[in-house]
Amino acid sequence: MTKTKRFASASALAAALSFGITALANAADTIKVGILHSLSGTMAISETTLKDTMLMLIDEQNKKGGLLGKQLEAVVVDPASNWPLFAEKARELIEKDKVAAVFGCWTSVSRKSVLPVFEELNGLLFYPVQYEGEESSKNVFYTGAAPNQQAIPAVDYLMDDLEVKRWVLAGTDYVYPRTTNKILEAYLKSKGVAEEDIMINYTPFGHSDWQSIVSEIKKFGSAGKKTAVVSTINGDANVPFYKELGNQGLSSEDIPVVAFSVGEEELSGIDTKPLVGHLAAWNYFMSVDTPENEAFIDTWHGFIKNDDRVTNDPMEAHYIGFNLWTQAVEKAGSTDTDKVVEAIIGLETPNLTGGKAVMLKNHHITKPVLIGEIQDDGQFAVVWETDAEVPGDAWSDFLPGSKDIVADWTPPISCGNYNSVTKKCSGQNY
Amino acid sequence: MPTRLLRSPLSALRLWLLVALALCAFAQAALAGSAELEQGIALIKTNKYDQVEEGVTLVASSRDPRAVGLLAALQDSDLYLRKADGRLFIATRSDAGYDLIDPLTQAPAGTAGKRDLKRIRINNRLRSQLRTAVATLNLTHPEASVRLAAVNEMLDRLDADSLALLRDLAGDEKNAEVRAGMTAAIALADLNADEPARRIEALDQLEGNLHPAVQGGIQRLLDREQDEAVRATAERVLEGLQFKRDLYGFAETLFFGLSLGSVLVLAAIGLAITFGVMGVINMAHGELIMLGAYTTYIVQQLMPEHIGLALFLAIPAAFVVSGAVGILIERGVIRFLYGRPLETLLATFGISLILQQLVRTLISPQNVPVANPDWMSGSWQINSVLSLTMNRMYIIAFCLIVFTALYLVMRRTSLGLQVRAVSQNRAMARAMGVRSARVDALTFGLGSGIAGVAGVALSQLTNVGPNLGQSYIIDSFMVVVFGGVGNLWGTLVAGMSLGVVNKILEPWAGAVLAKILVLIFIILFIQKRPRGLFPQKGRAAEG
Amino acid sequence: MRLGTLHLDRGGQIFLALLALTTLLVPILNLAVPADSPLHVSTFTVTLLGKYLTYALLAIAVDLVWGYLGILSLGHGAFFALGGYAMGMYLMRQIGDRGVYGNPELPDFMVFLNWQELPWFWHGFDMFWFAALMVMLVPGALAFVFGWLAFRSRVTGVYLSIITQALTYALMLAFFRNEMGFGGNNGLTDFKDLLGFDLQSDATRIGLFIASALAVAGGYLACRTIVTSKLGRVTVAIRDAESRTRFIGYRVERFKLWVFTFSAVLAGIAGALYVPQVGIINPGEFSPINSIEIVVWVAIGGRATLYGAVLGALLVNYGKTYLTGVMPDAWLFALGGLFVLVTLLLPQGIAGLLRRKEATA
Amino acid sequence: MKTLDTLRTTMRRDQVWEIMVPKTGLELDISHGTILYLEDISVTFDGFRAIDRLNLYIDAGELRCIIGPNGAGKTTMMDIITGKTRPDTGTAWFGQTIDLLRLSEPEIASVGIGRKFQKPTVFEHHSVMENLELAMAADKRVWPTLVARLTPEQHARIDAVLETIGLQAHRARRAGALSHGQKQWLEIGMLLMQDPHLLLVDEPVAGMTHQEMDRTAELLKSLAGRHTVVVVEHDMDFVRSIANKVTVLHQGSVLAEGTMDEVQNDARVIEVYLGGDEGH
Repeated sequence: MTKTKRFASASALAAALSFGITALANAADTIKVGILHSLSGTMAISETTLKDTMLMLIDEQNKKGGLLGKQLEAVVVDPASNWPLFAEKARELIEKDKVAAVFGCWTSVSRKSVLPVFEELNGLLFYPVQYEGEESSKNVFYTGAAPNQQAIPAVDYLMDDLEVKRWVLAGTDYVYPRTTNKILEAYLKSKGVAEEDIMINYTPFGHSDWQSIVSEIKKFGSAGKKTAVVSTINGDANVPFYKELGNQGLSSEDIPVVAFSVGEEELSGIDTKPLVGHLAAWNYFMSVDTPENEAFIDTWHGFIKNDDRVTNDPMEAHYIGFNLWTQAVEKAGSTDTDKVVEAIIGLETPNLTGGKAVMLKNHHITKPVLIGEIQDDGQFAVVWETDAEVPGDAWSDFLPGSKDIVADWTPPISCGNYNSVTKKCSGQNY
Repeated sequence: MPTRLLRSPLSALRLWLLVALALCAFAQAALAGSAELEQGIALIKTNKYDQVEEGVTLVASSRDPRAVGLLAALQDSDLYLRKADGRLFIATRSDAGYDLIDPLTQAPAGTAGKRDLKRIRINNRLRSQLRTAVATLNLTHPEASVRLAAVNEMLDRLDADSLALLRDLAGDEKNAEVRAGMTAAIALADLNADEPARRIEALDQLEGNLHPAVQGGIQRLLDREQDEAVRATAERVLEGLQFKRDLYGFAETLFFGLSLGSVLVLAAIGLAITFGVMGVINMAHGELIMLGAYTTYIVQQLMPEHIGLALFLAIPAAFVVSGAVGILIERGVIRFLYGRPLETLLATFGISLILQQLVRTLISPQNVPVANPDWMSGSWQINSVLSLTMNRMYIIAFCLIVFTALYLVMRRTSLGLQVRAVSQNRAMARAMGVRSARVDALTFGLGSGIAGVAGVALSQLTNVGPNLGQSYIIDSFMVVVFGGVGNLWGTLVAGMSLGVVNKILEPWAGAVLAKILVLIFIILFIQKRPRGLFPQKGRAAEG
Repeated sequence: MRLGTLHLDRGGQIFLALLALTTLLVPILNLAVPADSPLHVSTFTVTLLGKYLTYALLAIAVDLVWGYLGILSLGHGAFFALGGYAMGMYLMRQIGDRGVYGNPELPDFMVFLNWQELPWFWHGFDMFWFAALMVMLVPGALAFVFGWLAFRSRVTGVYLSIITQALTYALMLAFFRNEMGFGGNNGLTDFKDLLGFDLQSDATRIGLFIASALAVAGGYLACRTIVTSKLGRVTVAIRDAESRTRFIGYRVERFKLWVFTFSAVLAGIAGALYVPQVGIINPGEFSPINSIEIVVWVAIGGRATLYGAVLGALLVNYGKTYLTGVMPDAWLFALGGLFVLVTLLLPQGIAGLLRRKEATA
Repeated sequence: MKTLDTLRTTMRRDQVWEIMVPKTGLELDISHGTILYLEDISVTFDGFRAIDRLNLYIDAGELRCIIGPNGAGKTTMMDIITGKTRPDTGTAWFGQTIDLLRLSEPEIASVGIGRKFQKPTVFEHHSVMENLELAMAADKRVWPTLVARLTPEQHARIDAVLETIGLQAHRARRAGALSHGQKQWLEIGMLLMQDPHLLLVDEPVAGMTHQEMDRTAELLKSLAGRHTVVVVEHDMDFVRSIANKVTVLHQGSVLAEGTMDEVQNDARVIEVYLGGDEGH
């Protein structure tokens, strides 16, 4: 009489075991590329686009004949905005699906969650989002901006061109804004800005009621000195923030806001009329007029079958990362991690803004810094840009803990965390 | 301002222009003005930031009455260059492309396609300059309200020439309010006067003026003032200002609290029906709100020309959509689960996952844009420190209307009577001839429909995306439980008081800590009153 | 009666037998069988199974209070996370000077935020016994204080559920704050070793897997002992007719308090075993949705059976792992649909279905 | 204001805090022959006066019936005695020494007051025997309950009660599967297991057949003497068959008291039962 039950329990367990045992061995004819972006949960808003971007890039590459004579095959998984699940999925991609490289992650915490997995299993991760720095792993390539490629140039612009004297550093309470604001605070003070001219404010994720904070900013800004807000507010909490700014009558002429997390995609969710003139600092804007960009946008519209879709900075980062990876694989003649890691350093590929992206020894890349003003059509007009590409700096010079640390993945140092004073390499997992 | 002028390589020219402006102010030399206008327009046509800047200065200094229209259009980014002949036009989008207007004569000048025109780009620096320029020109505008706005605008950026202009105009000004504004500006400048008596006089004139520039000015005066008498007066005036400020600040906090409370009440009130009256732990409530917000988006997409009207139409549409989905959920799932309230939680949780993913799949995983009609944006300026934002006022009003309507439905209609009967004693109600199945479906539909209506309101405040519901569901449950399950008044009072408490705590505790404190407060409050603010009393509540 | 707590518990017997079998087989198949053999169990699977087992223990804890005491806790994720944080703090301290900044005293995130010294509540976590004690003490104490307040004033039903939800929500917001000293949004991560064993090595993973299996078995037997004792009959009496139980002389609030606290301690242990296996603990674990999900596992497996809770936890999580890989765009439909269908068609959960089959066979 | 007062009382230096005062006098003292004193009790629900200055005395060992129309306050009165409802005013003493208003429900149960509810509430998921076991007088604290095992004497006692209530054949059956009348008896059995001094029995024969009713009457009568029994009942025939003293409640206070014949001939009682529109 208990046969059924026993059978059911047994089969549940057998099922649980089976997916581990049946390791697929048919990876010979294709090269697998893992895509690790959340397709559900809170981060799906931003990350789904990157999944589509990767599918498009892989598709294009296959049309060009693939890589090393093989077709590329995308393996898409959904880590569902759940950080432990990121680690699990990363392990699944490397260990079970045997992917050659993974393109993925958005938030810092998701990267931190998968980092030990990539280092343990010697996988490859291309991380496409601007981040707080203070990290350089052998197995990760950071194709987004480090703080010195976004925050500091933006502040320079505000200081020199808009003569801003008083600063509001507003951010979401997590590690990227915290670090960026720490760096900026140190930087501003080094430029002679007084303590009382800096206001720092943190809000939780998805904060939607900005009335009090905007009112405080308004008061802070009415002291007679030109005031600006440097916003590290996370993605879509910006929309109600900007709406409140507009409603309380703070225009970009009164108090300009420069944001590091607001791009075309975030703006496509709002009516940008009240935001015209606010700023964003990125390494790419959709409005940049270059043939490469035009081609990229056309391909994107064709792939996604919707001409209203926008492109943004992390998409460009994936574009660069993917091109660098394919080049490195071709150069190394193999998808083996160690060979690719060795081959990729020093490679360069055109970016979409008319320059070149070079993979540096610290696994970051060179990027131009552009500052754009929001237009009423949801696009940015570039008002300032750096003369040349800025090399990404993994360890900030403005933080006391990291100013002596450098990352260099070429011999003799071969370390992401090398203390140039004590000549020691610390914090590595092997 | 003057120091900056000297930095530029063109400073000599500018200095000359400055003199010219001063001359113009007195002489009204129309001919010279129009020459400057021409010259300025030529510079604007170059479409290079620094040259446009020069051009704007020239156009503004022409004091030509035609300049205002041109500059205002440039400020709004409506000024275009026709590629064919290099002429400037004000262009507005129309069906056929763009309708053109001559910027100087304001006469219609035909139409043009998108590719025929090139917009004159402006940046922040230019916008700032344009604002001052337009304000200066508007000081002589025939409309008093425009002049007032211009004066207030200029208080922030007083310099030698604008002051000279204000002194000149103040005497002739007929409108009392505008004149008061001008006097204040002059007084503000007089704070820097050499004679202490004039400083005191200026202080007296500024007493009670809440404009932020005034406080800053007096503060700076105090920082350097040596004269005791002036110091005393300044301190007294400042103290008075501070008191007023605190008072208005409190009013503002209260307003913020009420508007946050209204959002909470709107989000929770549908739940007060489905959860409070029917006992269904409806985890899909947030997604019903989300559907309402998406309905707003779709209605707006259907009639992009009439954003405001679409918003009004969205209210019944959202009610119907969310209500229908609600009825579907009730008939399909919940009706099998009456008497098992905790299991409704599981089923509706599943439904909420499905609805979220459905929206992601059918519409887009990204947020969708919902436009605010013009009358929703901006604020009602009561004085320089207190302004109430329009959208929040509409939300408060809307919340009260929805509440009243719902209250009347529950109290005055036969549906309401039947709902209350069924919720109190299902068997008895059925014996009395109430078709309880129909009532259940309608009640759940009503609660869901109200959630949809709340979604319309929220679409005006926050992001419309698949996660919209998630961010409100927990707060909604807190409000309903805090107010007392099954009591509409409780929901209203609870939502409003939580909103106000949150906003009072926020300035000193920060947004996160304030929210944590409110949650702890709710937990402790429930210990004290295990059935909420307004518990249902007597035998009916037992068991 | 005295045949032992497993008497008349066929589900439990089978579950424990299978658990013992798995615990024996998996290490052998992982360590002794060569990787290219079809019988080889990958380390990925081992960690995954270990993770599922900690979830199973958590589900048992929830089933104890929900199935047998009628307290629908929507905040058990908080106890799980607190246990996890206590373990995470120990693992952080174990990193020592191997962190990126090489600071022997402070964890990386504190160096990062310019903290000069270790906050007081981090002291002691460098010792395993202390951390292990805290794993049980912190969730237990929180549950005790919370329960003492809530049960004393007779907060019941949905009111109780909602304030447990408020509790975990408040904790989530608090732990998100970087000022709290728990690493903010990033939480605690980058662990190196546990009691001197390298966390990345297969042997340690197997060890953790076995520890989790033992914890689940121990937790199961402990709960089973409770529910088959007279205490268990009292809790069921409380679940079914609380005021009646009071009228025959039981101090309901004390029974609730102790069982609730015990359940929280179990959840804490589950969290402590979870963290070294997934390698990260962050405030997301406090999210109210997570706690609701735990309840869903129990409901799917079958309330008030204990082994049903295990079954539900394993099944839903395996489903999640499988479906997020196979149909990343549509897995939520499947999961959501499953929740709805199980509630409608299987009010007793899968365990109920098995029992019914057994009865008709 | 109220919190201020509480604070003030709490902070008074001449008093020991209430929680620290040991609860004295939990031994029942019926030396005056009266087991229950309800004096001047009033309760109001939402403005409705459920109990209005009620005075009621029950003698030790008596079997008292309480009748009255719906809404007369019968169940509310029981709620007050068992601690479920707290009165607005008045006092309730159990014997000479025990102030019921200061005790919680379990404490009241443990000093020796048992209650059977109007709607039979047995523990449906437990077997008949387990129901009795739970009700049995024993150490009812948490830890002793966890380690409790049934002794042979306790087994014998359960068997005895099972026989009294005639459910020996159903001892292993789930209580939820019993018939309505059986549940009523099981509940009385649970009362017996508690071995209380005072039994409060709310409508014991509702829904019973005549035969069952007779058996119940026998049972209750046999209990009187050793226990004090208070029965609330609607069924006049049943009341007549068991009671020697009857109390009539009306609008929350005592309308009449005496033997069945006396109250039936009382003009006010007739008025209430026949003249009023809320007749039964």
